[in-house]
Amino acid sequence: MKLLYFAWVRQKTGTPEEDVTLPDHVRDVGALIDWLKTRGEGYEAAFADLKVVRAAIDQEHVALDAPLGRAQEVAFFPPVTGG
Amino acid sequence: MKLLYFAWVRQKTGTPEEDVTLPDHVRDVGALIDWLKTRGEGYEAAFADLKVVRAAIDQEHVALDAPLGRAQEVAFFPPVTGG
Amino acid sequence: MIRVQTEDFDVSAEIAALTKARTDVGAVVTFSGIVRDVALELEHYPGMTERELGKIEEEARARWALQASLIIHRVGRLDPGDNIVLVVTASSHREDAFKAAEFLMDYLKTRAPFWKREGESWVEAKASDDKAAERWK
Amino acid sequence: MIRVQTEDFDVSAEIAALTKARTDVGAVVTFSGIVRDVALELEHYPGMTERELGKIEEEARARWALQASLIIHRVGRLDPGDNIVLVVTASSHREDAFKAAEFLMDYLKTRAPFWKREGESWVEAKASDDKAAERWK
Repeated sequence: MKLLYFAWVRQKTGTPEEDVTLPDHVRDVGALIDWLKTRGEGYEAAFADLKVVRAAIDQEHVALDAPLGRAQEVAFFPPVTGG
Repeated sequence: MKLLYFAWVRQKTGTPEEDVTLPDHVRDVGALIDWLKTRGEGYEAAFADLKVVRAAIDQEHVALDAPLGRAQEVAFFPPVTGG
Repeated sequence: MIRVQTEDFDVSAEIAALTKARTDVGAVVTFSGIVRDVALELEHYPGMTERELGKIEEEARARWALQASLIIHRVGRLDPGDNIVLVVTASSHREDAFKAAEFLMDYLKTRAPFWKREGESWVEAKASDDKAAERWK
Repeated sequence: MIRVQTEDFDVSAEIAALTKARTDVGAVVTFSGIVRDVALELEHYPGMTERELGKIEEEARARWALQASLIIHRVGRLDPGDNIVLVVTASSHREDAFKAAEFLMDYLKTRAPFWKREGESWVEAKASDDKAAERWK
Protein backbone atom coordinates (compact mmCIF):
# COMPACT_ATOMS: atom_id res chain seq x y z
CA MET A 1 0.00 0.00 0.00
CA LYS A 2 1.21 3.46 -0.85
CA LEU A 3 1.15 6.05 1.91
CA LEU A 4 1.34 9.79 1.24
CA TYR A 5 1.89 12.63 3.71
CA PHE A 6 1.36 16.35 3.14
CA ALA A 7 2.19 19.67 4.81
CA TRP A 8 3.26 19.34 8.47
CA VAL A 9 2.26 15.67 8.56
CA ARG A 10 4.88 15.14 5.85
CA GLN A 11 7.44 17.20 7.78
CA LYS A 12 6.83 15.21 10.97
CA THR A 13 6.93 11.75 9.39
CA GLY A 14 9.98 12.92 7.47
CA THR A 15 8.83 11.45 4.17
CA PRO A 16 6.40 12.48 1.41
CA GLU A 17 5.51 8.90 0.52
CA GLU A 18 6.38 5.30 1.17
CA ASP A 19 5.26 1.78 0.31
CA VAL A 20 4.25 -0.42 3.23
CA THR A 21 3.04 -3.95 3.76
CA LEU A 22 0.46 -3.93 6.51
CA PRO A 23 -0.05 -6.59 9.17
CA ASP A 24 -3.30 -8.49 8.68
CA HIS A 25 -5.04 -6.91 11.67
CA VAL A 26 -4.76 -3.38 10.20
CA ARG A 27 -8.14 -3.04 8.52
CA ASP A 28 -9.16 0.57 8.97
CA VAL A 29 -7.58 4.01 8.96
CA GLY A 30 -7.53 4.18 12.77
CA ALA A 31 -5.63 0.89 13.01
CA LEU A 32 -3.24 2.08 10.32
CA ILE A 33 -2.51 5.21 12.35
CA ASP A 34 -1.91 3.13 15.50
CA TRP A 35 0.46 0.91 13.57
CA LEU A 36 2.30 3.89 12.04
CA LYS A 37 2.80 5.40 15.51
CA THR A 38 4.81 2.32 16.50
CA ARG A 39 7.31 3.11 13.75
CA GLY A 40 9.10 6.01 15.42
CA GLU A 41 8.95 9.42 17.05
CA GLY A 42 8.23 11.25 13.81
CA TYR A 43 5.08 9.22 13.27
CA GLU A 44 4.10 9.61 16.90
CA ALA A 45 4.38 13.38 16.55
CA ALA A 46 2.49 13.44 13.25
CA PHE A 47 -0.45 11.55 14.72
CA ALA A 48 -0.35 12.96 18.27
CA ASP A 49 -3.51 15.06 17.80
CA LEU A 50 -6.01 13.33 15.54
CA LYS A 51 -8.37 16.31 15.66
CA VAL A 52 -6.11 17.99 13.11
CA VAL A 53 -5.39 15.00 10.90
CA ARG A 54 -7.45 14.20 7.82
CA ALA A 55 -7.25 11.14 5.59
CA ALA A 56 -8.02 10.17 2.03
CA ILE A 57 -8.29 6.69 0.53
CA ASP A 58 -7.56 6.50 -3.19
CA GLN A 59 -7.88 10.29 -3.38
CA GLU A 60 -11.28 10.53 -1.68
CA HIS A 61 -11.80 12.18 1.71
CA VAL A 62 -12.65 9.60 4.39
CA ALA A 63 -13.27 9.61 8.14
CA LEU A 64 -10.55 8.26 10.43
CA ASP A 65 -12.59 5.13 11.12
CA ALA A 66 -13.09 4.25 7.43
CA PRO A 67 -12.26 0.64 6.41
CA LEU A 68 -9.20 0.32 4.20
CA GLY A 69 -10.87 -2.23 1.91
CA ARG A 70 -8.75 -2.61 -1.22
CA ALA A 71 -7.14 0.79 -0.84
CA GLN A 72 -4.11 1.31 -3.04
CA GLU A 73 -3.20 4.75 -1.74
CA VAL A 74 -3.83 6.29 1.68
CA ALA A 75 -2.94 9.92 2.40
CA PHE A 76 -2.68 11.86 5.66
CA PHE A 77 -2.72 15.64 5.91
CA PRO A 78 -3.89 18.60 8.01
CA PRO A 79 -7.25 20.30 7.32
CA VAL A 80 -6.94 21.97 3.93
CA THR A 81 -6.13 25.68 3.60
CA GLY A 82 -6.29 26.48 -0.10
CA GLY A 83 -8.24 29.19 -1.86
CA MET B 1 -39.41 74.40 -13.52
CA LYS B 2 -37.47 72.04 -15.72
CA LEU B 3 -39.18 68.80 -16.76
CA LEU B 4 -37.29 65.81 -18.11
CA TYR B 5 -38.65 62.67 -19.77
CA PHE B 6 -36.84 59.42 -20.46
CA ALA B 7 -37.31 56.22 -22.47
CA TRP B 8 -40.89 55.67 -23.69
CA VAL B 9 -42.19 58.52 -21.53
CA ARG B 10 -39.93 60.79 -23.61
CA GLN B 11 -41.13 59.21 -26.84
CA LYS B 12 -44.77 59.72 -25.90
CA THR B 13 -44.46 63.30 -24.69
CA GLY B 14 -42.37 63.95 -27.80
CA THR B 15 -39.73 65.94 -25.96
CA PRO B 16 -36.70 65.11 -23.78
CA GLU B 17 -37.06 68.26 -21.68
CA GLU B 18 -38.94 71.52 -21.36
CA ASP B 19 -39.27 74.50 -19.06
CA VAL B 20 -42.73 75.11 -17.64
CA THR B 21 -44.38 77.63 -15.37
CA LEU B 22 -46.87 75.81 -13.19
CA PRO B 23 -50.26 77.12 -12.07
CA ASP B 24 -50.33 77.81 -8.32
CA HIS B 25 -52.54 74.87 -7.49
CA VAL B 26 -49.97 72.35 -8.77
CA ARG B 27 -48.15 71.47 -5.57
CA ASP B 28 -47.30 67.79 -5.84
CA VAL B 29 -46.19 65.30 -8.47
CA GLY B 30 -49.70 63.92 -8.90
CA ALA B 31 -51.13 67.37 -9.62
CA LEU B 32 -48.27 68.02 -12.02
CA ILE B 33 -49.13 64.84 -13.91
CA ASP B 34 -52.82 65.83 -14.05
CA TRP B 35 -51.85 69.23 -15.39
CA LEU B 36 -49.48 67.75 -17.97
CA LYS B 37 -52.23 65.43 -19.23
CA THR B 38 -54.29 68.50 -20.19
CA ARG B 39 -51.54 69.54 -22.55
CA GLY B 40 -52.19 67.05 -25.34
CA GLU B 41 -52.54 63.48 -26.48
CA GLY B 42 -48.83 62.70 -26.13
CA TYR B 43 -48.91 63.59 -22.44
CA GLU B 44 -52.15 61.71 -21.95
CA ALA B 45 -50.54 58.62 -23.46
CA ALA B 46 -47.35 59.03 -21.41
CA PHE B 47 -49.29 59.18 -18.15
CA ALA B 48 -52.14 56.81 -19.02
CA ASP B 49 -50.87 54.06 -16.70
CA LEU B 50 -49.23 55.44 -13.59
CA LYS B 51 -48.26 51.98 -12.36
CA VAL B 52 -45.38 52.13 -14.85
CA VAL B 53 -44.35 55.74 -14.34
CA ARG B 54 -41.65 56.75 -11.88
CA ALA B 55 -40.61 60.27 -10.86
CA ALA B 56 -37.56 62.04 -9.51
CA ILE B 57 -37.32 65.49 -7.97
CA ASP B 58 -33.93 67.13 -8.28
CA GLN B 59 -32.45 63.76 -9.21
CA GLU B 60 -33.83 61.84 -6.24
CA HIS B 61 -36.44 59.09 -6.59
CA VAL B 62 -39.82 60.17 -5.17
CA ALA B 63 -43.30 58.70 -4.90
CA LEU B 64 -46.01 60.07 -7.21
CA ASP B 65 -47.65 61.91 -4.32
CA ALA B 66 -44.48 63.74 -3.25
CA PRO B 67 -44.78 67.51 -2.74
CA LEU B 68 -42.91 69.58 -5.33
CA GLY B 69 -41.58 72.03 -2.73
CA ARG B 70 -38.85 74.12 -4.32
CA ALA B 71 -38.11 71.52 -6.99
CA GLN B 72 -35.96 72.82 -9.83
CA GLU B 73 -36.04 69.68 -11.93
CA VAL B 74 -38.70 66.97 -12.13
CA ALA B 75 -38.18 63.86 -14.24
CA PHE B 76 -40.58 61.14 -15.39
CA PHE B 77 -39.53 57.75 -16.65
CA PRO B 78 -40.44 54.04 -16.69
CA PRO B 79 -39.12 51.64 -14.04
CA VAL B 80 -35.38 51.40 -14.59
CA THR B 81 -33.83 48.53 -16.56
CA GLY B 82 -30.06 48.99 -16.34
CA GLY B 83 -27.43 46.52 -15.28
CA MET C 1 -15.57 54.73 -7.93
CA ILE C 2 -18.29 55.34 -10.48
CA ARG C 3 -18.00 55.60 -14.25
CA VAL C 4 -20.66 55.97 -16.94
CA GLN C 5 -19.13 55.59 -20.38
CA THR C 6 -19.69 54.49 -23.95
CA GLU C 7 -16.32 52.68 -24.16
CA ASP C 8 -15.73 49.08 -23.19
CA PHE C 9 -13.82 48.13 -20.04
CA ASP C 10 -11.15 45.56 -19.23
CA VAL C 11 -11.81 43.54 -16.09
CA SER C 12 -8.15 42.69 -15.38
CA ALA C 13 -7.05 46.29 -15.78
CA GLU C 14 -9.79 47.47 -13.41
CA ILE C 15 -8.88 44.87 -10.78
CA ALA C 16 -5.21 45.83 -11.10
CA ALA C 17 -6.00 49.53 -10.68
CA LEU C 18 -8.07 48.86 -7.54
CA THR C 19 -5.59 46.56 -5.84
CA LYS C 20 -2.33 48.16 -6.97
CA ALA C 21 0.23 48.70 -4.24
CA ARG C 22 -2.04 47.24 -1.54
CA THR C 23 -1.40 44.07 0.42
CA ASP C 24 -4.58 44.14 2.49
CA VAL C 25 -6.90 42.88 -0.27
CA GLY C 26 -7.41 39.13 -0.11
CA ALA C 27 -10.61 38.80 -2.15
CA VAL C 28 -11.82 40.48 -5.33
CA VAL C 29 -15.25 39.76 -6.78
CA THR C 30 -16.34 41.04 -10.18
CA PHE C 31 -19.69 40.95 -11.87
CA SER C 32 -19.91 41.58 -15.61
CA GLY C 33 -23.27 41.99 -17.29
CA ILE C 34 -23.21 41.08 -20.97
CA VAL C 35 -25.64 41.70 -23.84
CA ARG C 36 -27.36 38.45 -24.82
CA ASP C 37 -29.06 37.72 -28.16
CA VAL C 38 -30.32 41.15 -29.15
CA ALA C 39 -28.51 44.48 -29.58
CA LEU C 40 -29.42 47.19 -27.06
CA GLU C 41 -29.54 50.93 -26.90
CA LEU C 42 -28.92 52.19 -23.38
CA GLU C 43 -30.35 55.54 -22.32
CA HIS C 44 -29.71 57.16 -18.94
CA TYR C 45 -30.37 60.28 -16.88
CA PRO C 46 -27.04 62.11 -16.74
CA GLY C 47 -26.42 63.57 -13.32
CA MET C 48 -28.96 61.44 -11.51
CA THR C 49 -27.18 58.28 -12.68
CA GLU C 50 -23.93 59.31 -11.05
CA ARG C 51 -25.73 60.39 -7.87
CA GLU C 52 -27.63 57.14 -7.56
CA LEU C 53 -24.60 54.98 -8.28
CA GLY C 54 -22.63 57.03 -5.76
CA LYS C 55 -25.29 56.50 -3.10
CA ILE C 56 -25.47 52.78 -3.81
CA GLU C 57 -21.70 52.46 -3.54
CA GLU C 58 -21.67 54.47 -0.31
CA GLU C 59 -24.35 52.22 1.15
CA ALA C 60 -22.35 49.10 0.23
CA ARG C 61 -19.25 50.51 1.89
CA ALA C 62 -21.20 51.29 5.04
CA ARG C 63 -22.51 47.72 5.21
CA TRP C 64 -19.41 45.69 4.36
CA ALA C 65 -15.68 46.00 4.96
CA LEU C 66 -14.45 46.94 1.50
CA GLN C 67 -11.00 48.22 0.63
CA ALA C 68 -12.13 49.34 -2.78
CA SER C 69 -15.12 49.23 -5.10
CA LEU C 70 -16.00 50.20 -8.64
CA ILE C 71 -19.12 50.47 -10.76
CA ILE C 72 -18.84 51.02 -14.52
CA HIS C 73 -21.99 51.23 -16.63
CA ARG C 74 -21.94 51.64 -20.38
CA VAL C 75 -24.47 53.65 -22.38
CA GLY C 76 -25.29 53.94 -26.08
CA ARG C 77 -25.48 51.11 -28.59
CA LEU C 78 -24.33 47.67 -27.43
CA ASP C 79 -24.21 44.48 -29.50
CA PRO C 80 -24.64 40.85 -28.43
CA GLY C 81 -21.60 39.78 -26.43
CA ASP C 82 -20.71 43.36 -25.46
CA ASN C 83 -20.15 44.27 -21.83
CA ILE C 84 -22.88 46.39 -20.21
CA VAL C 85 -21.90 46.76 -16.59
CA LEU C 86 -19.01 45.95 -14.29
CA VAL C 87 -19.02 45.82 -10.52
CA VAL C 88 -15.80 45.13 -8.62
CA THR C 89 -15.48 44.75 -4.86
CA ALA C 90 -12.22 44.24 -2.97
CA SER C 91 -12.05 43.14 0.64
CA SER C 92 -9.89 41.25 3.11
CA HIS C 93 -12.62 38.61 3.28
CA ARG C 94 -14.49 36.86 0.54
CA GLU C 95 -17.90 37.03 2.15
CA ASP C 96 -17.84 40.83 2.24
CA ALA C 97 -16.68 41.02 -1.36
CA PHE C 98 -19.42 38.63 -2.54
CA LYS C 99 -22.25 40.19 -0.54
CA ALA C 100 -21.32 43.73 -1.53
CA ALA C 101 -21.13 42.84 -5.23
CA GLU C 102 -24.58 41.20 -5.13
CA PHE C 103 -25.99 44.17 -3.27
CA LEU C 104 -24.50 46.65 -5.74
CA MET C 105 -26.03 44.78 -8.66
CA ASP C 106 -29.44 44.39 -7.02
CA TYR C 107 -29.62 48.07 -6.12
CA LEU C 108 -28.22 49.22 -9.44
CA LYS C 109 -30.86 47.17 -11.26
CA THR C 110 -33.72 48.77 -9.32
CA ARG C 111 -32.48 52.31 -8.62
CA ALA C 112 -29.97 53.55 -11.20
CA PRO C 113 -31.76 55.47 -14.00
CA PHE C 114 -30.85 53.43 -17.08
CA TRP C 115 -33.29 52.15 -19.69
CA LYS C 116 -32.68 49.46 -22.29
CA ARG C 117 -34.26 49.46 -25.71
CA GLU C 118 -34.19 46.43 -28.03
CA GLY C 119 -34.98 47.69 -31.52
CA GLU C 120 -38.24 49.60 -31.12
CA SER C 121 -39.30 48.09 -27.81
CA TRP C 122 -38.26 49.12 -24.34
CA VAL C 123 -37.18 46.32 -22.04
CA GLU C 124 -39.64 45.87 -19.16
CA ALA C 125 -38.52 45.93 -15.55
CA LYS C 126 -38.57 42.52 -13.83
CA ALA C 127 -40.43 41.72 -10.63
CA SER C 128 -37.55 39.35 -9.80
CA ASP C 129 -35.19 42.34 -9.63
CA ASP C 130 -37.46 44.14 -7.17
CA LYS C 131 -37.60 40.99 -5.09
CA ALA C 132 -33.81 40.62 -5.16
CA ALA C 133 -33.40 44.20 -3.94
CA GLU C 134 -35.96 43.68 -1.16
CA ARG C 135 -33.81 41.16 0.66
CA TRP C 136 -31.26 43.83 1.66
CA LYS C 137 -33.78 45.91 3.59
CA MET D 1 -12.75 23.58 -16.34
CA ILE D 2 -10.04 22.94 -13.78
CA ARG D 3 -6.42 24.07 -13.82
CA VAL D 4 -3.69 23.71 -11.22
CA GLN D 5 -0.65 25.71 -12.24
CA THR D 6 2.35 27.69 -11.03
CA GLU D 7 1.81 30.49 -13.58
CA ASP D 8 -0.35 33.56 -13.02
CA PHE D 9 -3.71 33.98 -14.77
CA ASP D 10 -5.42 36.88 -16.51
CA VAL D 11 -9.04 37.39 -15.47
CA SER D 12 -10.13 39.15 -18.69
CA ALA D 13 -8.58 36.49 -20.89
CA GLU D 14 -10.29 33.72 -18.91
CA ILE D 15 -13.68 35.46 -19.12
CA ALA D 16 -13.20 35.98 -22.87
CA ALA D 17 -12.31 32.31 -23.39
CA LEU D 18 -15.39 31.15 -21.48
CA THR D 19 -17.87 33.46 -23.19
CA LYS D 20 -16.37 33.53 -26.70
CA ALA D 21 -18.87 33.00 -29.51
CA ARG D 22 -21.81 32.64 -27.13
CA THR D 23 -24.74 35.01 -26.83
CA ASP D 24 -26.54 33.18 -24.04
CA VAL D 25 -24.30 34.40 -21.21
CA GLY D 26 -25.70 37.47 -19.49
CA ALA D 27 -23.79 37.34 -16.21
CA VAL D 28 -20.19 36.51 -15.34
CA VAL D 29 -18.94 36.45 -11.77
CA THR D 30 -15.28 36.10 -10.89
CA PHE D 31 -13.59 35.58 -7.57
CA SER D 32 -9.86 36.20 -7.25
CA GLY D 33 -8.03 35.24 -4.09
CA ILE D 34 -4.89 37.29 -3.53
CA VAL D 35 -1.90 36.88 -1.20
CA ARG D 36 -2.03 39.48 1.57
CA ASP D 37 0.91 40.67 3.68
CA VAL D 38 3.06 37.53 3.81
CA ALA D 39 4.54 35.37 1.05
CA LEU D 40 3.14 31.84 0.80
CA GLU D 41 4.26 28.44 -0.33
CA LEU D 42 1.37 26.38 -1.65
CA GLU D 43 1.55 22.59 -1.50
CA HIS D 44 -1.08 20.27 -2.94
CA TYR D 45 -1.93 16.61 -3.52
CA PRO D 46 -1.57 16.08 -7.28
CA GLY D 47 -4.31 13.89 -8.63
CA MET D 48 -6.64 14.28 -5.68
CA THR D 49 -6.69 18.06 -6.21
CA GLU D 50 -7.98 17.74 -9.75
CA ARG D 51 -10.52 15.10 -8.70
CA GLU D 52 -11.86 17.22 -5.84
CA LEU D 53 -12.04 20.39 -7.92
CA GLY D 54 -13.77 18.43 -10.67
CA LYS D 55 -16.35 17.09 -8.22
CA ILE D 56 -16.95 20.54 -6.75
CA GLU D 57 -17.45 22.02 -10.21
CA GLU D 58 -19.80 19.18 -11.19
CA GLU D 59 -21.84 19.76 -8.04
CA ALA D 60 -22.13 23.50 -8.81
CA ARG D 61 -23.31 22.76 -12.33
CA ALA D 62 -25.94 20.37 -11.03
CA ARG D 63 -27.27 23.01 -8.62
CA TRP D 64 -27.26 26.13 -10.80
CA ALA D 65 -27.84 26.93 -14.45
CA LEU D 66 -24.30 27.66 -15.62
CA GLN D 67 -23.18 28.01 -19.21
CA ALA D 68 -19.54 27.78 -18.23
CA SER D 69 -17.30 27.62 -15.19
CA LEU D 70 -13.62 27.64 -14.39
CA ILE D 71 -11.42 27.03 -11.36
CA ILE D 72 -7.71 27.90 -11.48
CA HIS D 73 -5.55 27.34 -8.41
CA ARG D 74 -1.90 28.25 -8.28
CA VAL D 75 0.76 26.27 -6.40
CA GLY D 76 4.38 26.98 -5.43
CA ARG D 77 5.76 30.23 -4.08
CA LEU D 78 3.47 33.29 -4.12
CA ASP D 79 4.31 36.81 -3.00
CA PRO D 80 2.07 39.49 -1.46
CA GLY D 81 -0.27 40.81 -4.15
CA ASP D 82 0.00 37.63 -6.25
CA ASN D 83 -3.12 35.81 -7.39
CA ILE D 84 -3.80 32.49 -5.65
CA VAL D 85 -7.11 31.28 -7.01
CA LEU D 86 -9.64 32.22 -9.67
CA VAL D 87 -13.23 31.08 -9.93
CA VAL D 88 -15.36 32.15 -12.90
CA THR D 89 -19.04 31.35 -13.39
CA ALA D 90 -21.11 32.29 -16.44
CA SER D 91 -24.89 32.12 -16.54
CA SER D 92 -27.92 33.70 -18.16
CA HIS D 93 -28.87 35.04 -14.74
CA ARG D 94 -26.84 36.86 -12.17
CA GLU D 95 -28.17 35.01 -9.15
CA ASP D 96 -26.97 31.65 -10.47
CA ALA D 97 -23.56 33.07 -11.32
CA PHE D 98 -23.18 34.64 -7.85
CA LYS D 99 -24.41 31.64 -5.87
CA ALA D 100 -22.32 29.16 -7.85
CA ALA D 101 -19.15 31.24 -7.42
CA GLU D 102 -19.69 31.47 -3.65
CA PHE D 103 -20.37 27.76 -3.45
CA LEU D 104 -17.25 26.90 -5.47
CA MET D 105 -15.09 29.00 -3.16
CA ASP D 106 -16.65 27.63 0.03
CA TYR D 107 -16.22 24.04 -1.10
CA LEU D 108 -12.77 24.60 -2.52
CA LYS D 109 -11.66 26.10 0.82
CA THR D 110 -12.84 23.09 2.80
CA ARG D 111 -12.33 20.17 0.40
CA ALA D 112 -9.57 20.79 -2.15
CA PRO D 113 -6.23 19.42 -0.87
CA PHE D 114 -4.06 22.54 -0.79
CA TRP D 115 -1.97 23.71 2.15
CA LYS D 116 -0.46 27.14 2.69
CA ARG D 117 2.80 27.74 4.48
CA GLU D 118 3.95 31.20 5.60
CA GLY D 119 7.69 30.97 6.21
CA GLU D 120 8.08 28.05 8.62
CA SER D 121 4.49 27.92 9.85
CA TRP D 122 1.54 26.21 8.22
CA VAL D 123 -1.62 28.29 7.94
CA GLU D 124 -4.39 26.89 10.15
CA ALA D 125 -7.81 26.02 8.77
CA LYS D 126 -10.56 28.42 9.82
CA ALA D 127 -13.78 27.43 11.55
CA SER D 128 -15.47 30.21 9.56
CA ASP D 129 -14.69 28.33 6.33
CA ASP D 130 -16.31 25.16 7.67
CA LYS D 131 -19.33 27.20 8.66
CA ALA D 132 -19.53 28.83 5.23
CA ALA D 133 -19.47 25.42 3.56
CA GLU D 134 -22.16 24.08 5.91
CA ARG D 135 -24.83 26.41 4.56
CA TRP D 136 -24.94 24.63 1.19
CA LYS D 137 -25.96 21.30 2.70
